[in-house]
Amino acid sequence: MNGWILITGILIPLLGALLLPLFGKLSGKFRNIMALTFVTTAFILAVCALTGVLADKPFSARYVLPLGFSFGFLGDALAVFLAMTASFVSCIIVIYSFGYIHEYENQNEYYMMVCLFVGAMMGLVYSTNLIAIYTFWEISSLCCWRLIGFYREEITIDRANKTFIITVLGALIMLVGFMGIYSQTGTFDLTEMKGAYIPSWCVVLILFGILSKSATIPLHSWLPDAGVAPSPVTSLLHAAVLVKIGVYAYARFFVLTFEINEAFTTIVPVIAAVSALYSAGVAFRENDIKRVLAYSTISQLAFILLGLSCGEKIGIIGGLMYIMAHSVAKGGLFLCAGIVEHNIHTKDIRKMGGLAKTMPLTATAFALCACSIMGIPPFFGFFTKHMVIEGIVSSGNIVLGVLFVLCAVMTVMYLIRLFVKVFFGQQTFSEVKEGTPIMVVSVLILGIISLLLGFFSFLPSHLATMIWGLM
Amino acid sequence: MLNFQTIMLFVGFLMIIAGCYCMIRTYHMLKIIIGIEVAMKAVTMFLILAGYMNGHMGLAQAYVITAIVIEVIVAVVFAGVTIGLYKKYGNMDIRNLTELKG
Amino acid sequence: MFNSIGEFLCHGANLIIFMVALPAICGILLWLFQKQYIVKLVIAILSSVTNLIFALGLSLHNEFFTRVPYAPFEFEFLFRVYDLCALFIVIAAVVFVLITLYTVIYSKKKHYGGLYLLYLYISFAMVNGALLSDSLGSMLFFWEGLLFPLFGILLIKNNNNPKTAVKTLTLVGLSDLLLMLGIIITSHTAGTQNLSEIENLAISGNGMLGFICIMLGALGMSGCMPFHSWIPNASDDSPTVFMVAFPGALQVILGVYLALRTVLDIYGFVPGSGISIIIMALGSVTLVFAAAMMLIQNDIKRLISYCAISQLGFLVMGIGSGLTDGIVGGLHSLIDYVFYITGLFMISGIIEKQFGTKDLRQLSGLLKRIPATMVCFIIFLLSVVGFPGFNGFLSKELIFNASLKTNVIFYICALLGTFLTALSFLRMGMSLFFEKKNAPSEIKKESKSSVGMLIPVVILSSLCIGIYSQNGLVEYALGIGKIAGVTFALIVLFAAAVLLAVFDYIYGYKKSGNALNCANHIIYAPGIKRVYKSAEKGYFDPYNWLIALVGGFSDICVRMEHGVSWVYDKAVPGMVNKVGLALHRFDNGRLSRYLYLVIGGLVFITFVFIIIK
Amino acid sequence: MNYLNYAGEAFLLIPLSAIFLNNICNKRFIEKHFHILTGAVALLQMIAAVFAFYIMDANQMLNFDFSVFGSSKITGIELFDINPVSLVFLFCIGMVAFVSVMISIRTIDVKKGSYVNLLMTLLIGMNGMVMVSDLFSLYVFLDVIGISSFVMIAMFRSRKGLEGSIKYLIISEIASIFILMGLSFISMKTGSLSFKDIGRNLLTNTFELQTILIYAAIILMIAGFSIKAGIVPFHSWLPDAHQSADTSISVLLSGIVIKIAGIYGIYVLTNIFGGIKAYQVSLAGLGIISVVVGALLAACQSHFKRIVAYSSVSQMGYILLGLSTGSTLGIVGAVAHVFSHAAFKSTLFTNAAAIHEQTGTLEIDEMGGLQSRMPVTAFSSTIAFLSTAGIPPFAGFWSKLLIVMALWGSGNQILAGFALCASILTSAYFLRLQKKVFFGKTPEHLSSVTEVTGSIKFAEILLTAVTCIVGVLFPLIIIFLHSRGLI
Amino acid sequence: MATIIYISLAFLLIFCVMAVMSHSLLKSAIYLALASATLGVILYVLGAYWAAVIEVSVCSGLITVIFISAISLSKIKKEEVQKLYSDKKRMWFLPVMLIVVGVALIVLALANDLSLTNTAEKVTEDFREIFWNTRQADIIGQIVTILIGGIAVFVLFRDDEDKK
Repeated sequence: MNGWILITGILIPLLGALLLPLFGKLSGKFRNIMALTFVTTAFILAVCALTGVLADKPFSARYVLPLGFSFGFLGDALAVFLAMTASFVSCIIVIYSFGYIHEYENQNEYYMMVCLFVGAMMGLVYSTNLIAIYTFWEISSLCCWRLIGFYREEITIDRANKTFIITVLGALIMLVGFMGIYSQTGTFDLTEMKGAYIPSWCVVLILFGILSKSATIPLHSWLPDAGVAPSPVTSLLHAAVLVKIGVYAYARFFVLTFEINEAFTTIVPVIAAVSALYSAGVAFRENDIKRVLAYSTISQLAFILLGLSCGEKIGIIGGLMYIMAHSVAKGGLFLCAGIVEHNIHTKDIRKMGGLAKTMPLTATAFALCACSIMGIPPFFGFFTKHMVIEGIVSSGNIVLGVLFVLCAVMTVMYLIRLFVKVFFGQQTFSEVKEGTPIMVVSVLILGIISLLLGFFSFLPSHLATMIWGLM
Repeated sequence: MLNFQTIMLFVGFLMIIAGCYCMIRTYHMLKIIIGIEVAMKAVTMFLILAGYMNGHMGLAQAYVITAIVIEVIVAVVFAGVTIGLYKKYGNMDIRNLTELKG
Repeated sequence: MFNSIGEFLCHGANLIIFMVALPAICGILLWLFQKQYIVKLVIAILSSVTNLIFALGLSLHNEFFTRVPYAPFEFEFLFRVYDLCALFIVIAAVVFVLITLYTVIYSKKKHYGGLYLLYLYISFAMVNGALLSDSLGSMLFFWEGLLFPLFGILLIKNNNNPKTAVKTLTLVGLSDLLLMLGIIITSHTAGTQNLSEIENLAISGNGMLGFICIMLGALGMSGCMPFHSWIPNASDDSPTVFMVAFPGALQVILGVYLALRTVLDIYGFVPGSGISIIIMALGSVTLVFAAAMMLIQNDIKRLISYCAISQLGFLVMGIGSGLTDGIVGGLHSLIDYVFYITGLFMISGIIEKQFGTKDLRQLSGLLKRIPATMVCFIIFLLSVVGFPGFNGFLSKELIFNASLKTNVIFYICALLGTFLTALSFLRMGMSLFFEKKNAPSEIKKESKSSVGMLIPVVILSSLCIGIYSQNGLVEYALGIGKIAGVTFALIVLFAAAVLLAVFDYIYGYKKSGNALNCANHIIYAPGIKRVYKSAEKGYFDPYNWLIALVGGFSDICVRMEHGVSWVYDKAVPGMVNKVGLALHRFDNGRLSRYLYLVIGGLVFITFVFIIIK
Repeated sequence: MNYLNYAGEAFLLIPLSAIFLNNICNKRFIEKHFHILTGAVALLQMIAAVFAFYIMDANQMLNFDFSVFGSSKITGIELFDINPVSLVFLFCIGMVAFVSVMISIRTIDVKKGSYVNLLMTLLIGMNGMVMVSDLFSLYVFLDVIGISSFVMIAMFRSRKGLEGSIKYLIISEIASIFILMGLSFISMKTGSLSFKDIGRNLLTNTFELQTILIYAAIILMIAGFSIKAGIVPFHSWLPDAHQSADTSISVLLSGIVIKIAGIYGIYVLTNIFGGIKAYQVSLAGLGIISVVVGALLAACQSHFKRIVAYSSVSQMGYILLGLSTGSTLGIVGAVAHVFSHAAFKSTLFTNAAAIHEQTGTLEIDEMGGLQSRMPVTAFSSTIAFLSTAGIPPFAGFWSKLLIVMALWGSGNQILAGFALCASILTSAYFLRLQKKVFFGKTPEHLSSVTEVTGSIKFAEILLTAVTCIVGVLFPLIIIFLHSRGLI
Repeated sequence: MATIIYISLAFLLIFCVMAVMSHSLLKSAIYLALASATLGVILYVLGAYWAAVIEVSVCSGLITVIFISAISLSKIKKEEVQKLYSDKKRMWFLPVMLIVVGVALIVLALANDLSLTNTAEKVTEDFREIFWNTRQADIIGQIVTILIGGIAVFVLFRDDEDKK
């Protein structure tokens, strides 16, 4: 019963977040360091929890309450996997923020929300209770509402509101699904309903929530619009934490816990395929650097969803690893985009060009991350993409496999288009300098990690295989 | 066979209809309180009728007296508010009162 | 010695360390020492020679397996050395020695030299890995690994105009992803990823899709027809050394290797079947089209790149026939191809470096200036055309045989290709070396020594003469019986085609008075002219088709996205707002309306009571 | 038991004595220190409620009957009754009254004495209403509440105040007539109107006029209490009255009066007639209509307090839905929602007071960008909004969840799902409010606005803390309720 | 007894309708007072003596006074009132409705044989005892109500400090 590690891992960022504005009143630097400390603590504790997983004695804590409520925390392989990924990328993002955010107002709130966000993510992945999951889910919506509206302009607020409405509506509908499960099983505790068969309408309702959170067609509209937020925020949202919540929930509910109708192993991949192709198509025509990346996120999330939903071992493992690959690489891409945007004050890629000369390190990091997303070996993305497509093909659905290969082709095309338009071609901004060292270093770290993970892909694979073992 | 209790009930109904009708249709604020009073008369009658029927006439009288006291106070407050409004608007037309809407 | 090296390599991870990691590490070293020319040269020679020795060692050793344990789930790094792949490794190693040498000298003072060498070495590591892989997954890993260096190299010199790089990456990426799909489907149908366990899968249903995807991927990597169009573009604006190494050698080796494996063992390929006809048609179209395009090129490198494409067509025809003759011919052809195309690209590099231009219209009368180069050039030329006594002869004849056996149309195409190739080489060679039209002053003065660069060219040209009959080698590699002999009649027909080219050249030369315009009577022939025009405009460029297709799809998606955004941003909020406003207007502040509402509510409740009761 | 008796009497006698104190003392003195007097009363009320709750819990009592002057012990009829539910209501009354006092320190400049008097009478009315054990007394106190409210709204004799007051008065009187009619119909069959004597046994299935009249009485009483609670379609007076009154008064009206006058009445009805199918259906129907229509109406208002008032309409719908189940869980959920609504609605009205004090307006179109200028207000309003919208982990979420669970359990799955999803409308109108008031550009005339200070700020922080803490500790409350066998 | 009640009920209804329909407020108030008095008669006949006294004195007395004072405070001309409010015109539908509803009620009652019957025997109880002993809550409520009435008069009718 080492559950206290998990609880600490949740509470430190959550409660720490509330303290940050106070720290901010004392000193900005102190606040920044404390924010980093809290997030890093979450990461370290997740690594601690990993030891429990490796020793096959996952940390857990559970307090049963009446009415099927409970406080349950479990650091199993899936939870630790996601916790580590999310908190690590968040660490990098916080470091990056030191360079990015320091000139804006509302920094107190910013760091508070980021910390809260990480705490919510930790809580979400460790919790085994549907209500707790819903709670943390909504906290994350709340954080993303404040963070997207960071600039406090008319348009950003509208977009933030849109995000909030869509994700909260999704969550509410999901909660209705939870109620359905509750009426079936009489409890909200996931550990107690392992293997329970739940009716299809509940699955559909819960899927609605998941899809709205992980921005899948037709509930994706908020995600590209959320690009108005500061770049570290978009990175946090689109790459590291927010959208991963949806796929995590899918993995937790429909892969690990519930028995669902066989038909969903076809329906969900079809949705994913439509989502992937469609958003890739839009990404190819977009001219806003962040929107391209956002549509790319939608497309890549469909890959993850595909892997998780195809029902084959290799697909599920691939999908889980894809989460990690995408977190790291897309996080890096957004941060790179942030550096570019921060330095040249535009997001329109038609106005950019030739930046590789002035900001070579950013360009390198961007290239490294983009290669991972495109699925070029030896980057990590290659393995995951391969495994996911192999998963859908092994489930006998070759047509979808073909569609996803086409989508991968389009991924290559739009990312290359973006990369080349921004960093190559005619130089339009000659006076631009490289971003501040702290920002560049953080994106380089992410780029290099997505390369290194390619060489050490057996490590996450091992963990992902353990997740499969939970079934 | 209709007995007088039933007829009283029906007359009460009609009085309440008359009161409500007055409240809805009239434009004059004081007329509205007359509508209310008319309806209250019916209610008073009902209370006593109930007392007559269940035998607890004392209790019914207690009710009625309390109700009447309240009725009076309501009339006072109503008159006060009405006069306040009269001072503002110069008449007692309920149609003036559309500042708060939507 | 070689055997002991083989022994050493077959233990555990040594194979991957020495065949894959060594080139990669050497590449990094070269990058680090990019300023020191001598060190660079030494490292390059040492590493490439070491690699060659290891490759020879492997090829002489018996067949064996090695598994590297560090791989993700169900993704095996499994290596196997056996005859065919040993042969390819040796070929690659040989070419690599020459390419390295040439490259180091070529990029002596260029700022990008170090980075270029890094990419080259990484690519080579990938090629080695792909050739040695026994599991389809790991092959794909190394195969696609080429993409990144490829893209990087193309960007080196073209910061401002990265179109070629994009095109290359798109087309090669497309073929690679198709390969991925093919591999996934294949391993799914076979139930295993290991090449050594897969044998003669049926080409039907899923197998058909898998086969097509793998073949497209393999041929696409080597630059066959639907994926060819980046090569001429690359020849325009990438360093010559790139052309030498990638389209000239490494990619073709990889592509043909996989195509051969697919046809030979993975799938039960039946000669003369529909799929075979399709592949051969692909090959012949590539052959004829690219050869025809050669006629109008005024750029040496561009011409050679089309030549490379058209020669690839031969290979594809040979392999696609599925007949012993064709496959042996194809394999021969590959070896020849690697030698002469690499040589030709090297020569174009020498010319470009020495005279500062690669435009045929500006270059002429080089006979006296670079006689040694010219000799090599002529050797390569004869080899390409397939003159007896030179390397190309046997392989061409075998492919002719195979194509005639399959269908006479393919044979005619092959002849046509030979004719066009010969004609355009006559055109180029004559205008380059023998014509004396332009004043020499227009050409840049000969720059300094290029002797070092000439060494690999000379070696290659000597190889082109020397080992034209590698019969034994190929048979050893493929393990198949004796091939049918060369028919006399076919040689005559072949000679007729070549002669026709000569006559046509003379006719054209007379007519236009200019070697470069010698083919104008063909180019401007009615009907054909239009074809050329549209080819110039890029109508035949599959990349443009792809972009148009994707663009069209994107446009549809963007339209739909606007619709979706409208729903979210306007429609739903608008609807809520409208309902709200309607309710808002209903509440007009009149007391009577309030009272009516009260009565309405009372009626509602009564209604509920009446209904439920 | 004596202590309980004292506590019960305190709820009536403390405000009563406060009135005397207020009118006896020097006028100037009392105007200066009126907040101490009223604040003390409110605090005492809260303390007494907690104290009584503690004693009842310690003795495991579910209700306690008493009478004020002790004389009726001779006849053996106890006139007042306190139970855990009424104690929760009493606590809420104290809390909201306290907030009202906090606000009034800043907003009320004249007629402070009258404010104190009326607040005390209102308190007596509300306390009496939740403690009585007889339907007629319920009605009496209902009218006490009503009349106090009318006067309070009209107190400053502004046009709007008078208008809101008269509209409230007229519609409220109709409610009184309905309720009295209902009472008389019921008492035609029973001799007494005490809760104990009325039950389902009234409804024999014979088709006789008395039985029909009982049904009519139920209908009339639902309608009457719905008017008091501001349920759609009886809601029209509510936004008018709440908007027009002074903020310290609207917080009372919206925060507690509609709940005591309306919801508590319906709660009493539910205890008596809760098992009747038609009763449940009509409550559920009214509830869901309120939830949706209230939210839709709130979405297109331009006055801060009016939005919040319509939000009350919407939230009352949820409470009604909870009561419509008739199950213990539903009632617990409804009572919980009463509490959480009292907390977050008071917060919102406190915000309104703060904004009105600092900017001089409550038209949201004239505001903008106040978040950086009034951070505490912005923060507390955000928390309140999240609680209203049912976003965990705030108090509003739990009560809403309990209501939905009860609805689900009673077989109204579709209704439950719909009610849950309808809270997105709540989010929608509050997001609009937040956007217009706290975000965006600050207009010129508001550029010098600063954060409100003093009692309003204190109240904001206090209420926010209550919302958060209750939300976070709600599982403990569930454990407690479970251990007492309530759910 | 029944006869008196029937007659009084008829008068009561007529007075009420007249009070509603009269175009003069003063007349309305007087009709209302008359209705109260008639109600007092009914109450008396039924045996509610105390209630009857209070009804007559308070309702037909006090409330009429309040009305008349309110009417006199609003100094609008009679003609103007009629023109402005035209109550008579607006109320013409009322008698028709009442007759229809009344007939319908009677028909319904007769058709379904519905009638009210006494549910219990009359209990002899002293009104005063009941009122003071068992209706304490009501008494408190009444006291407070009257208190509010006083405050209301103080707050609403005083002319000084008009604006906040």
